Amino acid sequence: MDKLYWQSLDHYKDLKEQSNPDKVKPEPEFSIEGLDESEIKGKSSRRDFLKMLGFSVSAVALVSSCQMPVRKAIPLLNQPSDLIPGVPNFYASTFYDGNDYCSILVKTRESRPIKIEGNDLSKITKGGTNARTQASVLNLYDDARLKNPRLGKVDSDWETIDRDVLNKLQDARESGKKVVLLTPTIISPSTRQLINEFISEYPNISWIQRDTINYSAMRKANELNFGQRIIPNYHFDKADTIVSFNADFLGNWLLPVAFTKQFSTKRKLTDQNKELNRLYQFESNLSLTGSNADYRFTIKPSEESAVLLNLYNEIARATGANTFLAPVTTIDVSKAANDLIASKGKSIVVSGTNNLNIQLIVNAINHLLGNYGKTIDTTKPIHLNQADEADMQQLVKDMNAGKISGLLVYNTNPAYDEADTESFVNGLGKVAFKVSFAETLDETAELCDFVCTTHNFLETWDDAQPIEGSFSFTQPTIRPIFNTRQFQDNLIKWMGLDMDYASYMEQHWKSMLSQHEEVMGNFTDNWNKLKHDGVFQHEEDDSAQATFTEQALKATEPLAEGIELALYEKISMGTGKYANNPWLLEMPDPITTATWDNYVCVPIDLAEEKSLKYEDVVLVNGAFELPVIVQPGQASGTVSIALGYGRISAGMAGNGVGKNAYPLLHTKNGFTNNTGTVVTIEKVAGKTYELAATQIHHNMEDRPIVRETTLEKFKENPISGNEQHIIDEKNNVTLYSKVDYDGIHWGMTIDLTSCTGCANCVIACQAENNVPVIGKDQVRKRRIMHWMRIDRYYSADPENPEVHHMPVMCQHCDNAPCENVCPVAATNHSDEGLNQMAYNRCIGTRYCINNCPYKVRRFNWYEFANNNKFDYNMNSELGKLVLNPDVIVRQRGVVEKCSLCVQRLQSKKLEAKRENRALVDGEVQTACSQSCPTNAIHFGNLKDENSVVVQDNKSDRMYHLLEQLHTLPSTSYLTKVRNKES
Amino acid sequence: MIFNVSVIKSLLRLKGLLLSGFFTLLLFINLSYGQTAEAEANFAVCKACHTIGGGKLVGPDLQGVTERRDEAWLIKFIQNSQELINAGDPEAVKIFEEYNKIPMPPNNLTDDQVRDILLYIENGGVVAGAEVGETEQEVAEEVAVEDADTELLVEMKREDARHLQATFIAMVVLILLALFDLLVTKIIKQKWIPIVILIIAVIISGEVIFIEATNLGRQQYYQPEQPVWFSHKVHAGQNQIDCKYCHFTADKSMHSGIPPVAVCMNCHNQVKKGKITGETEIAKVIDAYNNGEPIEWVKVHNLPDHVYFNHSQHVNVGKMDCTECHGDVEKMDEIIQVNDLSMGWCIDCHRTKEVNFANKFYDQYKQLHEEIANGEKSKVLVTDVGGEDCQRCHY
Amino acid sequence: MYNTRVRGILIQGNKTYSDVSRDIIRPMDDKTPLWWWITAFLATGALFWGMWGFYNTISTGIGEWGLNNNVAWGWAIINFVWWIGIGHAGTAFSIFLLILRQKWRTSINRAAEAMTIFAVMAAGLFPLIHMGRIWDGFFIFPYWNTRGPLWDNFNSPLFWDVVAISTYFMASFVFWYIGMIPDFATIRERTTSAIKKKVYGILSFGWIGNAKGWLRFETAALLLGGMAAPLVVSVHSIVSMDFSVSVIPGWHTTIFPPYFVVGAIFSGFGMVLTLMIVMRKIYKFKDYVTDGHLDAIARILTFISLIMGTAYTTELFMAWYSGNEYELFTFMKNRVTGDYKFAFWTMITCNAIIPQLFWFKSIRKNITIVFIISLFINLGMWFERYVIVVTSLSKDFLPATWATYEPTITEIAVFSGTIGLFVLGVLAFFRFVPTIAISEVKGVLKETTTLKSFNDE
Amino acid sequence: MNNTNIIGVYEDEDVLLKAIDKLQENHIKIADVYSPIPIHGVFEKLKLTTRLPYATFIYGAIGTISVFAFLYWTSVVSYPLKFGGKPLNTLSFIIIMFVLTIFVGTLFTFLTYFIREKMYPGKKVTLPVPRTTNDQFAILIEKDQNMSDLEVKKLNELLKKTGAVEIKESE
Repeated sequence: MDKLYWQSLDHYKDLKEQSNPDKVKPEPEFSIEGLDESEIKGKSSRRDFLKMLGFSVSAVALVSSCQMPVRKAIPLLNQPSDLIPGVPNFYASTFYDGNDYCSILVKTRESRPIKIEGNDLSKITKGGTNARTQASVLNLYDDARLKNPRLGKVDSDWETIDRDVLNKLQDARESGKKVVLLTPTIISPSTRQLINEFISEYPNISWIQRDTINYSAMRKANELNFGQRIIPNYHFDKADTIVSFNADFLGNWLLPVAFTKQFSTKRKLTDQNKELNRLYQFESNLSLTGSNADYRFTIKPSEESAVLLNLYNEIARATGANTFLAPVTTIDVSKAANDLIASKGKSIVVSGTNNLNIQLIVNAINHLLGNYGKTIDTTKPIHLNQADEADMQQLVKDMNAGKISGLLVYNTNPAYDEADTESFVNGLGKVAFKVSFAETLDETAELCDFVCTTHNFLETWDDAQPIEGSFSFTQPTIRPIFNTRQFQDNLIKWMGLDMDYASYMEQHWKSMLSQHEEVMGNFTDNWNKLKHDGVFQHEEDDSAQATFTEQALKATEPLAEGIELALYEKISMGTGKYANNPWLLEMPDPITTATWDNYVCVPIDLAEEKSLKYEDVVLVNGAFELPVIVQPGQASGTVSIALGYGRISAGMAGNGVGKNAYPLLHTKNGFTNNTGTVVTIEKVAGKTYELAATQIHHNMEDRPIVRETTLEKFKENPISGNEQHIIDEKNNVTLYSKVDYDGIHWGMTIDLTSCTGCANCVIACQAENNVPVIGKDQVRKRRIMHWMRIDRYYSADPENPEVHHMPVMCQHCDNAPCENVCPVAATNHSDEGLNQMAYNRCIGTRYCINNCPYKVRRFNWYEFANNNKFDYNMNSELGKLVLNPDVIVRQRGVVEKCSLCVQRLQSKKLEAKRENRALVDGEVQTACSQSCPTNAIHFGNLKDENSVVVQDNKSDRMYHLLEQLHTLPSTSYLTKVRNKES
Repeated sequence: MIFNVSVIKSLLRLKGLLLSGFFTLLLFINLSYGQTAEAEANFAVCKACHTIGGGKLVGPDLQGVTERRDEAWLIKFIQNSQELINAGDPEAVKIFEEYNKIPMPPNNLTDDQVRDILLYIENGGVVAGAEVGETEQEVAEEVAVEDADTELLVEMKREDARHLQATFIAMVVLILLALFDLLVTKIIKQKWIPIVILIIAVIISGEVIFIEATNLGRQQYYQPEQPVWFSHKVHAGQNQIDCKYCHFTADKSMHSGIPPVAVCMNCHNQVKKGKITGETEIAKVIDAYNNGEPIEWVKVHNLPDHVYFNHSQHVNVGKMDCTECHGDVEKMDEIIQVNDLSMGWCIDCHRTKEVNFANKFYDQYKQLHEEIANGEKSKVLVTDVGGEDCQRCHY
Repeated sequence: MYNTRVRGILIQGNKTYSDVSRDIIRPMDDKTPLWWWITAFLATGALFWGMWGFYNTISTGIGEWGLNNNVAWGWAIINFVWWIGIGHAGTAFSIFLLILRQKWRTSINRAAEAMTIFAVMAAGLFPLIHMGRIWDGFFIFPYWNTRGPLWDNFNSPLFWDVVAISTYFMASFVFWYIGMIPDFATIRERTTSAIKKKVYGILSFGWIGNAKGWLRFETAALLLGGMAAPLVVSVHSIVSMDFSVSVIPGWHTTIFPPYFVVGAIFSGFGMVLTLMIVMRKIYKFKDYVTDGHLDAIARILTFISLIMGTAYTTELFMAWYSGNEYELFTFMKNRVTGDYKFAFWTMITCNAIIPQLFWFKSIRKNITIVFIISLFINLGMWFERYVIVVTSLSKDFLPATWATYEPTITEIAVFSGTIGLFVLGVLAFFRFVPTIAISEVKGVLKETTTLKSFNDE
Repeated sequence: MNNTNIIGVYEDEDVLLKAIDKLQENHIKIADVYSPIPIHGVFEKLKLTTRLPYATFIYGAIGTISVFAFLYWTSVVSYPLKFGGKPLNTLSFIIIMFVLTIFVGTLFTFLTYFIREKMYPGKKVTLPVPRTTNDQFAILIEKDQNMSDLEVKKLNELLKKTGAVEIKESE
């Protein structure tokens, strides 16, 4: 079965030869297959991958007729157990990059991963994903990946590397010199054990974990309060009132996917349930969480502790606990306090600030409210972000002092994302031998003598324990594409063991499971089941909650003078690890809708004061220049910059995009903070920088687009906010009889109350439908190709606006205006209510684009595939492997748009027919509805009376976008309800 | 002769490999096994590797297999042996090891069908064996007779193509002549004669151009040379091997799948000498297998990139016979594309073909069911359930 | 003959038939003048630049234009409508005036029709070039094919366009050519050069001008005219339906068909005026294209300009009166006062206000001013199309999608290319074709002169 | 055969018309009249008519019907496709029918015209009086064989009387 992959790879090489003209060897299969001609025509084709790989693969795949594509990786039961060309296999796996965690299913075709979906079996992420997870599949096909291990600056082979490194290590052991293994937080039990064994093999090696985003203050606070250095587990699904200080728990904080899932369960209104949770957000920059808050307060970072302490005191007074002296603030926390008290034990207070005092206060409040053991669980702590940054600081000192003779860096990039990069780099210069375990040649790897190139996570074996007792597994879904080796395998090899990590892990689990024989029974069965499910919940009787010991609380922070900086992670870019992922680079930010760059978010008053406009350029701290976005909801006296940009060694797409803001991290008494640095902002006169934003008008112009109401009004009258619907329904009269569908009429509903605007669906759609990446300039020209967009509107007070997120894709109108105007009948209506688009019939008059009131149709302005002008994944032989073979790559000059993932519908229908059964509601899912972490998007058959969509359509909150046009969309929206008093 | 042909044709149409006159016989033997005819048909696939009492072939001799193993296990194993093997079933693994790891390809037989086959093995086997012997001979001969026709047919169609070109050239010449006479040498006094000729010639040549233009990118009668001279006539025609024995993903996947060398080896472990080519061609296969390199067959039937075609939809759900699109493959030595695979060709079929409306999937089509109930409709065509929609094939 | 009395003498200078032939054919016999070469040179330059524009668009993609996801139509369509509008004058002139038996048309219609032909040619290029996949353009014809066969969508205004414009071009061309046949014959008989005799011999189809011939000729002309008359109305109504059939605020307007037709005739007459003034200047045709003619056109323009003004105000009124917030936004917030107020007010000034100056006789008499105003009209009509196409699209229903549009150099090149084509066409016409319908002029010549003689008696 | 014509050339159509009257009073059959411009008087006097309008009408009628038939067949029978919830057989047909009717009408009318006139590019003709395409008018009278010189003389005089500037005979 090795053959399988090498074959496909050989083939992949053939491809390369095919594509370069000087040595085309005539292969009849290709001359008549799509590729050559398609390249002459400059027309890239759907299955051209399949055509090349497919057949040779199928051939060999079938030699190993029924063998698993990869070792004993076991796909889901309802998937075919053998690799059949043209039939997708799903493998359960886990995405963990040292920061984000998500339990996933990997969809493979012809044994190559093409799409990532959430794993419903996971108790943590519950089938949700976020944009970064969705996009991570593209990293596998990144041209920036290293193809071989590197010795110095040149490619090498593993023998040499092993020999040399081993020598170095042994020398160091002999001479007892200090060597440090630097990793991100490792949540894999097996790996942890392995590392410990490795260290016992090399006692001179000490192991340091470091996180890009630090939570050590939180752990410290808990250590003081509970005696354990932990991050407790949060249950937002049990909380009625959530008060969050600078914690973007829907976007980036700790376990965003899990938290979004939990949060959204309390954001669903049905005939039975008419209650919502209430979210208070105190923050400096408008985060995704903030944009979903019912009540949002803008505070300066330096105010936070004071505000928190006031909140504490309010609650303390009410509950008769002892209060502390707190400075007076302008922020009125009484309302939040009342709500919290009202929902004692059913509330959560969190802070994303890495500051001991603040975290202590937060804990104290939660303690007062009796949330521990109810909404917050200390018995099953979260294992993410375990690092203690003191270690790292110590390490840097030691390195500079020359105390460190060797450094092994795995999957972390301090040369880029350290607050004080300089001293680290200097220190690194003083280290005798430096080994990097990296996938790409990142800033740190560049400085190392050895680069032991590692697998992509889709090529590796691993396990993970993000939360105590909850495990999940990573299994390879493709053979290593390049001459790489998994980090753990290196350690094993250097320990002189003769095994690979897979079997090591298996052993580890054998021993682990053996403790639970009675629960588990036969190991092999379990082992297979585990790998099949990808998750394993280890239910143990709850040990008692840790006891709370009070600490003195104080608001240390003096109100800072000058402009305070609040750095933040973008939903798309995160920490910048995937800065070379074009999908993420081109993903519009849910708040600013800007793509490709980072920028300074400036509050309105400051903008007036400094006479700054959108796209003016400012000099930040005299260090670097960035364009300005005047951001409603930015706390006055603060500015915000996104982290994760300004990579210099990320790869073709990512290099030099934006500016690196990590040097502006705020380090105070040993804790590194995103917020709090005081910066200076000077306008660079006469200089502007055009941002690639996908939306320039932010006001709804009083049009009934996003219809909203408050919970109170909703309870009184469910139609509130949706009165327009009744009027429009009345006014809609027509000459023609309404078309009736037989059997199937696909429909979709989007619940604006649940939707958080996380833009996960956008990337899911892009991955599923081969949507091209078009680059900064084209986005500036307002030509972004995404079939699905998240419209964002502001309303109310510009200083602190209400934010509306609205996913818009093709509404599949029954009276579609676009259909009437296509001269060549390229777009018309299907028997299943789809507004279908036949690309190969389209001649590109673009009339349909004009006549679409929702403006969801996209035009292929250029050849976006196989075109050096658009040198992204679709122009790279490697990158093209991510294309979905069921969906054609559209040619230049044709119009495209959301097809409701017709390929998925068709395959499910076929499945049903083959199994001679009716379709089950919910089994057919589009990419967006499938991936939505809040289940805001429902999809189904409007002809099926019991389907979810039909129920939704009966709701009083249901309305169609622009329904007064009588386009009769198959997509409907449910009004947004905010949990506010009105 | 004609009679023969038609008889054979109708016989070959029958799914799998049915043997003439044999049913009646069978039915007399054991009425209790009404299904045995079908069972036999299915078993023909097995025959490639198994005998009943004929000793080992690729796979074990199946005589008395029903005594040896319990039915449940057998059914499981026959339906998908690899599942069992992967599940680590000791017996399954043992057999797998014993018969040098040649996998028995999975199939989609129902439990009943398998039981039937088992019954068939128990008793009918021997009789069948004898009968098969003869009839296969007959069939083979008659097929041989039949071949001439297909060859002729194909040849004729090729002729048409050549005719087209000839006509075109002729017309061009005519046009030139007419013009020449009209303008320079004014031999024909009646001006209208050359003019009429001109017009007619232009029209005809235009017609030819149109025909040729529409055939651009199409490859009717395409018959490439294959790396291995493989005769479908011998395999599908004379040896009566079911198409889906080799192209066994046809009813699971969009691709019918080009058979892996391993499948060839199932038989060619034993059969080392071909009827026509002797050892040379088979040797290629064996080498390929031993060197672990797949044979790079030339794909004959190609659709444009913007067309999505799914074999399982047509073969499995639509219960269509392979020959309906691929022609009488069992009469072709080298495969030739008989149909032009144009959109019109697809649509025409969608407009005329009946769907298996009994399929539970169609229960939701209430209106159609009513119409059938009250007799407005006698049958449901593919187009009635959206067979003419663009996005059935283009997405 | 009452009309002649009303309008005074049509042809001045008391010409005889031979004078008429001589005067009109003279420019064709003279050697090519310098101004002709210069203009031709410039026009060719423009044409080549246009070709570059075409090449760039087709080889690289429509992305070379300034369009975007929201504004998917730009200059291409604006210019298309503009040219078609201009293309209306010729047929409007000949046909309406023919049917109305307006004799004074005779000395203008030939030039007007020629202009139509070239304008429509120029217009026809835009639907082609603006296609994303021009190489598949033939899909637009409902021809028998092997796709099912698969036909076209006959609900699409674009399909109507194709039909209407090809018909219009065909009809105008035939009408124009038949009108020229007797004149070609005249040249054929008069000319001395052998080549010309041959060429015009072929062109004249062997015209002899006997009674029966003339009878059929007149009937045919009348019939074609009669059929083409509704065409003039329908063509631009159909073009207007490209917009009025859609749902976009600012497009979805019932007033469009009449308003477009009038607009078209307006721009057409504007262009005719421009050309005529040039022609009579350089060819000294003052006797044929008399001040009376110009005056007549000027009066008509004044009247049409009033209609245009009314149309604009009606649109605004309806936007307000309908109470449709989207329409109101497009018209009031976007056009009248918004980002596009410049374009809007240029349109109003050029089309509705400036032509009102024609109320003053002094201005009508002053040819230079008339000429300048005629140019203004052409400009104004271009802006009208700009306002309609761009403003409506750039800010439609969902504010989130709003986008602005600027043309790129490629689009400008394409436009200038079509202008080059037009000018070249007109130059060729000036050079090789009798620019005034000789026989028709003779036809009216007599009446006028006899009238004079009657008065003398 | 010697079938010649007597041709009277005139300078002015009014004179021409009067001349025609004169000739007709004398029962002289006028074969044809050549003129640089259409003269309605001549048509009336020579009782010339044309059936072109009827032809045109028929063309138009056929056009309308066939166009509708085509549209209906393609979009309802042959390959029915649903567009924007409209019925298959829509009002938009009217527009196309209208325009194409004109198309057919125009095209065939002028084809008929050319055919009836026997005109085609490059047709060779010789005019009895070339200047009739410019500024002269000519009346053409057939002279049959058995016409005595006397009669011919008479005719010439008659023509002269009617104001013919020139009288000539043509083969």
